[in-house]
Amino acid sequence: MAGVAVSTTINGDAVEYLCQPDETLLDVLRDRLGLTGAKEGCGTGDCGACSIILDDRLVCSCLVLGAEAEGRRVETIEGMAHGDTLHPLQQKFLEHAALQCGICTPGFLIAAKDLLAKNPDPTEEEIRFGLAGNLCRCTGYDKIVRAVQDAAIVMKGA
Amino acid sequence: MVEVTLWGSLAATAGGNSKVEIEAKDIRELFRKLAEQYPGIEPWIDRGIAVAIDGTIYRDTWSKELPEGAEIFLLPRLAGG
Amino acid sequence: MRYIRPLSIEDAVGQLAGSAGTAAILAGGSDLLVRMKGGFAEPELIVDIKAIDGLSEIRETAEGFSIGAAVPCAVLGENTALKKAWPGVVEAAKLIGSKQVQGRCTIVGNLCNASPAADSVPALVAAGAKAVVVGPGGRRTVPVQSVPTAPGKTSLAKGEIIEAILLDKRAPRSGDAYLRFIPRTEMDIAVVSAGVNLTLDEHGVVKSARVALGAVAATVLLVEEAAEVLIGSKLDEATLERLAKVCAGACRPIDDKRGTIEFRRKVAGVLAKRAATTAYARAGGK
Amino acid sequence: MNFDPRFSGRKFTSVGTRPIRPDGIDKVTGRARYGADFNMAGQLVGRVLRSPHAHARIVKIDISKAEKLAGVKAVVTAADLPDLTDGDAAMYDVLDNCMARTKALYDGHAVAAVAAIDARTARQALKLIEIEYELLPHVTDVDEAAKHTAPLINDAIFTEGLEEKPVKPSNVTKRSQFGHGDVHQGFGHADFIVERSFKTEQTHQGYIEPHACVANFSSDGTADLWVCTQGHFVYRQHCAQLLGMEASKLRVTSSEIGGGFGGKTHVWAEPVALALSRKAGRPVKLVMTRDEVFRASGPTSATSIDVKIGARKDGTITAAEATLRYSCGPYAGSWAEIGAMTAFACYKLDNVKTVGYEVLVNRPKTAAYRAPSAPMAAFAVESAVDELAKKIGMDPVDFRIRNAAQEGTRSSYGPVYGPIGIGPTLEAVKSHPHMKAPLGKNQGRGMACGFWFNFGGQTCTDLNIGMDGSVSLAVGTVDVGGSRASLSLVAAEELGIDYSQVKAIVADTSSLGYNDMTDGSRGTFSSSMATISAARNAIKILRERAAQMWDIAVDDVVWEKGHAIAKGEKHGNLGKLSLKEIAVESGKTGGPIAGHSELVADGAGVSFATHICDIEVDPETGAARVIRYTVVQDAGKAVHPTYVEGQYQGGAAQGIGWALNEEYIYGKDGRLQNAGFLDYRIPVCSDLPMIDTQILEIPNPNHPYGVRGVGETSIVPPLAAIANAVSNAAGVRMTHIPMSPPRILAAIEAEREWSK
Repeated sequence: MAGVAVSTTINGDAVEYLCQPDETLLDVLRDRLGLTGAKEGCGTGDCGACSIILDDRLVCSCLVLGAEAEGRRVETIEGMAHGDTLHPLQQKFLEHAALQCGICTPGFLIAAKDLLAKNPDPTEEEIRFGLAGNLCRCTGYDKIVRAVQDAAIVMKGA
Repeated sequence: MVEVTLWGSLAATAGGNSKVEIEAKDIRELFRKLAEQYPGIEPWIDRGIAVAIDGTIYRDTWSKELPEGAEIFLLPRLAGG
Repeated sequence: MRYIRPLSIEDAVGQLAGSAGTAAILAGGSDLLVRMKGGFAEPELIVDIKAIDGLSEIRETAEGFSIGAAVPCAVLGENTALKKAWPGVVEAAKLIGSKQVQGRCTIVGNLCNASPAADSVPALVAAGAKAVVVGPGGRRTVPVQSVPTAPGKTSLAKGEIIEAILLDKRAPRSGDAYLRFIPRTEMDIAVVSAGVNLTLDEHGVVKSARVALGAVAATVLLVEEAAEVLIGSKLDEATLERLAKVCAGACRPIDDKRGTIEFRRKVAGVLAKRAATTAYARAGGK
Repeated sequence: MNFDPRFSGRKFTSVGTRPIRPDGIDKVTGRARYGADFNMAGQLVGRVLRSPHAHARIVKIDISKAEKLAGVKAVVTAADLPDLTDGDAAMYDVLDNCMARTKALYDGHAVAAVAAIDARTARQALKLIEIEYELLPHVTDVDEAAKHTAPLINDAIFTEGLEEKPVKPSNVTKRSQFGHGDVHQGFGHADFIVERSFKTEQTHQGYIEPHACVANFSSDGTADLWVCTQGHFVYRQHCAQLLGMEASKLRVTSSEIGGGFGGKTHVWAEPVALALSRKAGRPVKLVMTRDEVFRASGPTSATSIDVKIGARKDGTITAAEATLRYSCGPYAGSWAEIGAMTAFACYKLDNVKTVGYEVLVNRPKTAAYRAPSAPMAAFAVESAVDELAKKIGMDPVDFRIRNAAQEGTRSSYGPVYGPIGIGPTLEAVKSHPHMKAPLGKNQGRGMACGFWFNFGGQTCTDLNIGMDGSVSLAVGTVDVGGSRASLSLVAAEELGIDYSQVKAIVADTSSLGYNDMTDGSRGTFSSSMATISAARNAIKILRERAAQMWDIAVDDVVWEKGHAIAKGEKHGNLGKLSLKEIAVESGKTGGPIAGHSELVADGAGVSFATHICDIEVDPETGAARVIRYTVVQDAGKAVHPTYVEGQYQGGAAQGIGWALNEEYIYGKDGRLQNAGFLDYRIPVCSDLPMIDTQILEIPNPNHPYGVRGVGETSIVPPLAAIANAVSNAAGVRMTHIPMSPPRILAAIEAEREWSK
């Protein structure tokens, strides 16, 4: 099996790697690049824990081949904060205790970031449907939805 | 002397008695004497029995004293999630 | 295993036709990668068609719309003209999987996966959509309902690719709608689904109709009898009841982990009624 | 030093506030390391081969081809995990579940495992393992399995707890019984009786993080295990016993845990990973796929329950009886026993009898799931209670208030209650605005109560004071949902310092004495007790050091608000010394300052909750949607109220999923058909409304701060609350959980037919 050489951009940095043709981008991020923030909860696109943004589109990195990242822009949870400054969503998730075990949190943050980028003033229903691709088993979603609502207010004011 | 109440299934191993009188000052002695008087209970004790003293449940505290006149109730050891 | 990213449709067709072992077309990958993960597919060649010129575009033509095979379903929802003309098709495409999946999945992939429960297919069938098939023998255009032949099977020959889906230009006073039943509110496979496409005359009477049902047979059903019930009506209560009955009768469902025969029959009728009502309103009917 | 655990009724400064959790930043930046996020040099990939058959004798396993595949470093079978359990039947079952020995007992049962240089090689190697099975008849339904004609899963099992010793083996492993009074007589006094049978399907805990570990067995006989677990000390004991090691030679580090809910309370693949590492001589990472998680870990029992309750016209319950059958998977368990204990725990009953039957089936080994066994029993009992209230013509809340247990009531499972919260939760519900809110078309409101015991247990904690006055708290109970924050609050409270000065961690098994796992809602209850004890021990040393600094007698030094204060007029000029000031000088006054504690946290306070739920049912499709939901629960004392709310909301959400859609679906072939998140439908964000909470605080007399457990009770009432709401919305009494749309629609249609 021949490896595929890939040049891509991850969180603004140029990155090159060699991957197998059937290797998912999630496996590349986690096992080759040490970016373990994206989690594998199912490997079949049903839980959203591996969410990333690929060329401004929210996707499950378990449903993207590593080879497909050639020439594209990848954003992961590791690139969400600017140095010491947390993204408002990250800050609000902390303040609202929108996480318990935290395994789904990176996926939710990425999905919520994408949601607010496309709809800066979502209703509760829009948030709930917008985040329906991300499973959380701990919180019952209540505090997650509140954190996103609160972050939207902060981000509009910024 | 304390009166000890056994839960339904345990009572079967004590000859069908749901209440037994035991001369014991603490949980350790209680278990020892129960096993002496009712050998059928021993495997249950080995697997773990909880002791409720006046409604408070103890699991592993041998030294816990059994006050005179206290309500002593034996319960199965439970699993939690 | 090889991964290639051809730049032309001819190259892609050539590679597929010439491959010795199993080959798979990769557009959104939301079905293919799941099958690979589960060990159900181990293709020797993966042909990524996203770099092929024009395949990632929605084009508005004199005849209507041409939706490229690599256009993610999310993009359908962002195309105002398409949404206005074919809201039922767009809402069906936007029901597939999650936001994450919609960022990748395509209606062509949904069609070629040949699941009887595919969300976009009943809407496309109701819309009378056509598929442009390119293969070693050239180009041909076929109705979408002729593509899936059985669960997991299509009428495409080795080396053939669907290049685009064509939707007609809309006649005035037309509307379509798609509804599916799922136990949750999102992230589910349709237990039953219904797509309805209507055109009214100037008096609000249904002039032409197409009704398609999903997940109630081995392939999506185009129920002509149901269309006949609607034609000539203004969707009064009695017509809707007849529609429900005809649709329930047309089903050939199975009992499985997602639903029972009884449930599917009953709900197919309910959804057809509701979808018809929405399509009628969209067509301007009152 | 003697520790006094009694409730003191003190006023709090830190406890009850809502600071940000100490592990929060790592979790929102993706830096927190979970089970699969850890790697070692030279690490191999482990994968498990699982039986596709529900019940089969393993005739022969040939691993020779797999072993010869390039890149394969070890292949293990049951032969590599010999039986060292020494008559410990429960551990033998754990061992057999980790790796099938003579028979595969369910679809997904592990039969072999490989370690290879990469995932692809490991997958290929699994395909090269040849297994000859002799298929045996199987049974997956709890009622079918209990019949004497059912295929036997273990012919060495004879029903325990029967009056006469059985002569034939059975799938019913145990009968247990609880209660008091005379139910026969009690029913004789009843004016109204409700009698019904209920079924609940099997559900999975559904944690988003699959089981994952990295095992590293060294040639000197020591080993390290990195693993997501609810109890790393328990995992150490299990693994050491099964691998034939001394416990202290195995160091287990608990990773961040991505959910457990009872499903990570005993080992699954960890001994296999260690066995692979031992055989390969290299570290092995073993991560389950989601499919494996569903097929081979978790689930809770499927149940079949008969309930009979009688009451007088005035609304007094005269007798209550239940027979409960719980599936255990293929190994003996005590799940029906717990159901039998909890079933009527909310009520004051003169005559009550419950009988539980444990039933073997060809399904995965049942594991604890949040208040294990209680939700199903509550579903049956609270449905019948609602129906009885209706029959009598009483408001369901008033009916429950009339019969609620209180301090001094003999519980249905035996002991007499101390101060408890069932009455107060019911009163709170009665006056809650939710109860008065108008309902729309096709909507109905239901309510139900729930009970859980809560646990204590063995606990060990270290509190170390740095020379800069900061405090590190090392606990041994895994943090599953914010307990590091609550325990830091407790340390800050007891020491009288600011929360920000405390940093809590979960220590590994070599750094701290044994701790029971985080189960039974015991994490914060037990570890806060140990933290208080450790802090008090540290304060004693702080006072001694202050006395030394001042050169006065230690008895003249008291500890107040984070400071040593010299008491008495003779020391009037001494002022006070802060914790930091004492810590800075500690090198000269006797060395490091620390407080240690080891204790058995006994006296966990039982907990009660009452839930209210509004449901809208689509009468044409049977779809049920939760419109509004309110949880009222007694916390004893909410140490960090935000995380207490989180437990209430999370439990309710899991209960809602269980009530409406979640279930294991087996085919006739005994294979699980929905081993994935697509068809095992846990609630998504758009399925739920906000979940309102009301925290009641009825102090537990056996904890210094009054803390009770909060983690589990919230999953107990939802099944019944939703069933009662569906009954009020659609006029049908649902007796089979989950109330999936096909079941609700069928019930509505049957009702329509009947009323014609």
